[in-house]
Amino acid sequence: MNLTIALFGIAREIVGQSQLQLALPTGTSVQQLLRQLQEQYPGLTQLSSLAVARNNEYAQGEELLQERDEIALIPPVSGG
Amino acid sequence: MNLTIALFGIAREIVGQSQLQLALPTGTSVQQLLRQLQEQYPGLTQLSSLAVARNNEYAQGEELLQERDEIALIPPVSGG
Amino acid sequence: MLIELTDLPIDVAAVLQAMQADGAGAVNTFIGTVRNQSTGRRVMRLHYEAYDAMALHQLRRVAEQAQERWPMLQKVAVVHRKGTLAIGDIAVVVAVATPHRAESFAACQFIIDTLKQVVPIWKKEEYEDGTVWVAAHP
Amino acid sequence: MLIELTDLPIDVAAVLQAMQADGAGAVNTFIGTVRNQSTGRRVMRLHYEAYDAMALHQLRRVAEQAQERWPMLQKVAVVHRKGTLAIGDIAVVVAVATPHRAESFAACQFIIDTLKQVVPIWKKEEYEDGTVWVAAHP
Repeated sequence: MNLTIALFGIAREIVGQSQLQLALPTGTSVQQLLRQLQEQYPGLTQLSSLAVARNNEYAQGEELLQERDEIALIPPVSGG
Repeated sequence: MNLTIALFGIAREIVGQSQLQLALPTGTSVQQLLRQLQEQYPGLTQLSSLAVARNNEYAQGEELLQERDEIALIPPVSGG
Repeated sequence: MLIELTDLPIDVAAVLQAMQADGAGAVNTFIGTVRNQSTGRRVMRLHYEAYDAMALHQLRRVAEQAQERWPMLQKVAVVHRKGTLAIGDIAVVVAVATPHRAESFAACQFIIDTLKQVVPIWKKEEYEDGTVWVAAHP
Repeated sequence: MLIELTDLPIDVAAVLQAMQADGAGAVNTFIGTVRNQSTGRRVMRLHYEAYDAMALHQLRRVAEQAQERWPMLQKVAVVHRKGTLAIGDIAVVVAVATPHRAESFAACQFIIDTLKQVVPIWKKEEYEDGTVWVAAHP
């Protein structure tokens, strides 16, 4: 399946672009996606936290991703 | 000594005027003043509290009043 | 420090202006307005009366106590209205500016809580069928 | 409920207007502004970036959580700024209206505290000699 991952803040700077297009096996979990991105972009492992958002909600590690999902990487938030 | 007692809120309404002129023996305490006023105006004893202010500060019962003091009766406050 | 007792409508924008400080990241503001009911009775309007000299002195003292307790407090304003107020009118505004937010909440709440206990201001509620001095009787 | 994410300066007066309710006696407002320093470094300006769709969704959810926790909450507004801000600029305004004051403080503080934990907005501080994404690294 093809996924588009939106990137923000320091995650965008580490990856060097504001979104990533990935072709992943059907049934890839949030945790597997994170692991793959951290291997590809080691700077992501240095962050205080790194979450995945799926359709505007924080996703759990075991959730399985689907092609139509809106996915984003969420580095430590600092609003307010 | 001659004292002027300023009255506010419900204390003013109970007494029926906005200040009282009293001639009191030198050395009258705050507590003695309160007792005398409560005897004269029994409605004052019905209040949730009744304090005496002396020169813009809350006065303790044992404090002695002096002729130049600015005295006021302070019924329960309800600002805000 | 902005301490005021006024017969005129309170200018909230002016109070907020007074909170500006480059080192202050947090401004907490409490606005007390006249409610349309009190202990189940419909309120028509409110009458506020103050012992002006003492009220100003005590308002200042409350603000100073807050500054002692929260030394990082950078700006503080307390403005209280007097006279006759309609439903929705602003009776009191407390504002504080601090570097960080937790202190702004704590200091602002301390000031309004203490104000209500010690500042000689009295509120008479007017209903359709009478008036009551708030908190006067047990 | 007023929930907004904006590139323009936040209109605090409009937020306060939105708090008007005849049954509300207490309005608590938190205003977060840009400080001139952070962890000892002099800040020149700030850059806020948001994941707009999710940020709005999460802001709304935080406001709804406050309404569930404080059912007496009558009005709530959360407005967050985006883009480049100068020292003293307003980054966020939270306002709540409740019948009594204790709940207004608690609900307002809950909202800003939760916002800072969950809403996908990021702040980059700009110093004379570089920039840092706040809280990004341990």
